[in-house]
Amino acid sequence: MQVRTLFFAAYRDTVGTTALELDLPEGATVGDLVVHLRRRGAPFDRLPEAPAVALNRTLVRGDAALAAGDEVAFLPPVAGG
Amino acid sequence: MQVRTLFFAAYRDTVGTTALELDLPEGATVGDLVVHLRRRGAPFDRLPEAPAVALNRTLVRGDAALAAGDEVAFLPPVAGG
Amino acid sequence: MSAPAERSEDALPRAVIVSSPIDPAAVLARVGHRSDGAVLLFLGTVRDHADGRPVSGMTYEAYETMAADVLQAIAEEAAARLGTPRVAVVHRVRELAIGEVSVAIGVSSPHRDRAYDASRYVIEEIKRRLPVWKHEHFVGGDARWVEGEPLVPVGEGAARRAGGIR
Amino acid sequence: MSAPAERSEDALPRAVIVSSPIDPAAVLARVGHRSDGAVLLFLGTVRDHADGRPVSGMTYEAYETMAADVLQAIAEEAAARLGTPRVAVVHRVRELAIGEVSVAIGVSSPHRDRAYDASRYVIEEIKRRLPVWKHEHFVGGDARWVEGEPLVPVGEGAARRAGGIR
Repeated sequence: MQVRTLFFAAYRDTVGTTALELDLPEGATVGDLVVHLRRRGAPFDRLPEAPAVALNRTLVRGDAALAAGDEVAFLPPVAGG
Repeated sequence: MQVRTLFFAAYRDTVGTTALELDLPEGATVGDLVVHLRRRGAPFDRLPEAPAVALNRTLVRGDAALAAGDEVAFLPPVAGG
Repeated sequence: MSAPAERSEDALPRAVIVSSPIDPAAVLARVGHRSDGAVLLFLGTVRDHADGRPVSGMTYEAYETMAADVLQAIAEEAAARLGTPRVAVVHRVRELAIGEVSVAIGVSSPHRDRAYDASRYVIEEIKRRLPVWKHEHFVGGDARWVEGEPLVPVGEGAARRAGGIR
Repeated sequence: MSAPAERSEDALPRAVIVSSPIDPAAVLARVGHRSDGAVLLFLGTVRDHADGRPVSGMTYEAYETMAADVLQAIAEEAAARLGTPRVAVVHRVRELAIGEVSVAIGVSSPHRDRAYDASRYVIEEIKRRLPVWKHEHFVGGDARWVEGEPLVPVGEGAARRAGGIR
């Protein structure tokens, strides 16, 4: 299944892209996606092992299940205000 | 010696005047002034025995000494803001 | 919003008692600075009710000469807590209508903790120390002096709390 | 100050992310009410220095769709604490110059305690939860991402704090 990953701020600088389409096996979780991505090697292996992730604009834990068409955003520590 | 007394808000309503010139003996204190005033009888005896008093625009205790020309203000509990 | 004033009137911290309407934007314009990250504006406004009864307006009476001194002292104490001189306070007296601004407090500082602390300090000290009294006009025609805080000379604390008229 | 908007845009509590300059007077105009005695406006502004170094400007990046949802949720939580719906929040993103307003928070309520509490709640939650990042431009040309707060899903607490890039 296809999911769309987004990278913001320092994470975008790290991976060198704002968005990436990924193909993952059915039943994959957010945690699986992170492992999958980091296994691609540089520069993705420079993302943290347990980054903050939003699934369809809501923060989730690593065990959250993915579905086709989901939007998965990697969020560095925030500094609004 | 002459001193000028001022009455504000509820105290003005009580005594029926905004200001009063008083003649006091040399060496009189703020406490003496209050006693002197209350001894005049109604309506002055309806002022509290120990009201908040400002001497020349500074809050003082009853033992503060008076001098000719002083301004002595009787201040009800305040409610600014 | 406010016309350019002479130097002494621009100097901060600055506190004034006025009888004309307060312009919140002018108070805001007095504070803020390139080195500040936090600006806070507090407005006290006249409410349309008190103790469950409808209110039609409020008259603020002040011992104006003393109130000006006390308000300036409060602004200076707040500036010391704040760590910047950027404190501007305006308190209005005389007749006020419902919704009108009775007091405006502007502060700014590099960090927000101190801005909130200083703003709160000013309003609490105003309520505790400013020689101002509120005459509340109820719909229907009667009026009363709003119950207040007994003034206490510096250093006396709560032990000697002057009583109201009994 | 703001043009009349359709009903849904006037409804409070109201939080928006914008890229154009914030008008503090318009935010102030959205709050305040006949039954309120306290109005509070907080402004966050871009400072000209950080860690002792001169700063020339700031770029705010946001995950805009999520940030709009989170900011509205924060405004609604603040309104619940406040006891009135009168909470208006505007956060600006993209390029900001020194002294410009990055966030404006307006609240009003019958009593000041809750106004201060709600105002503070909004800014603290923004710093903790809003998916926004600041790129600080130093005088001289270099820039850095301002160190932030790790986001934590609701109910996880501090135990699982996502680390930054190591």
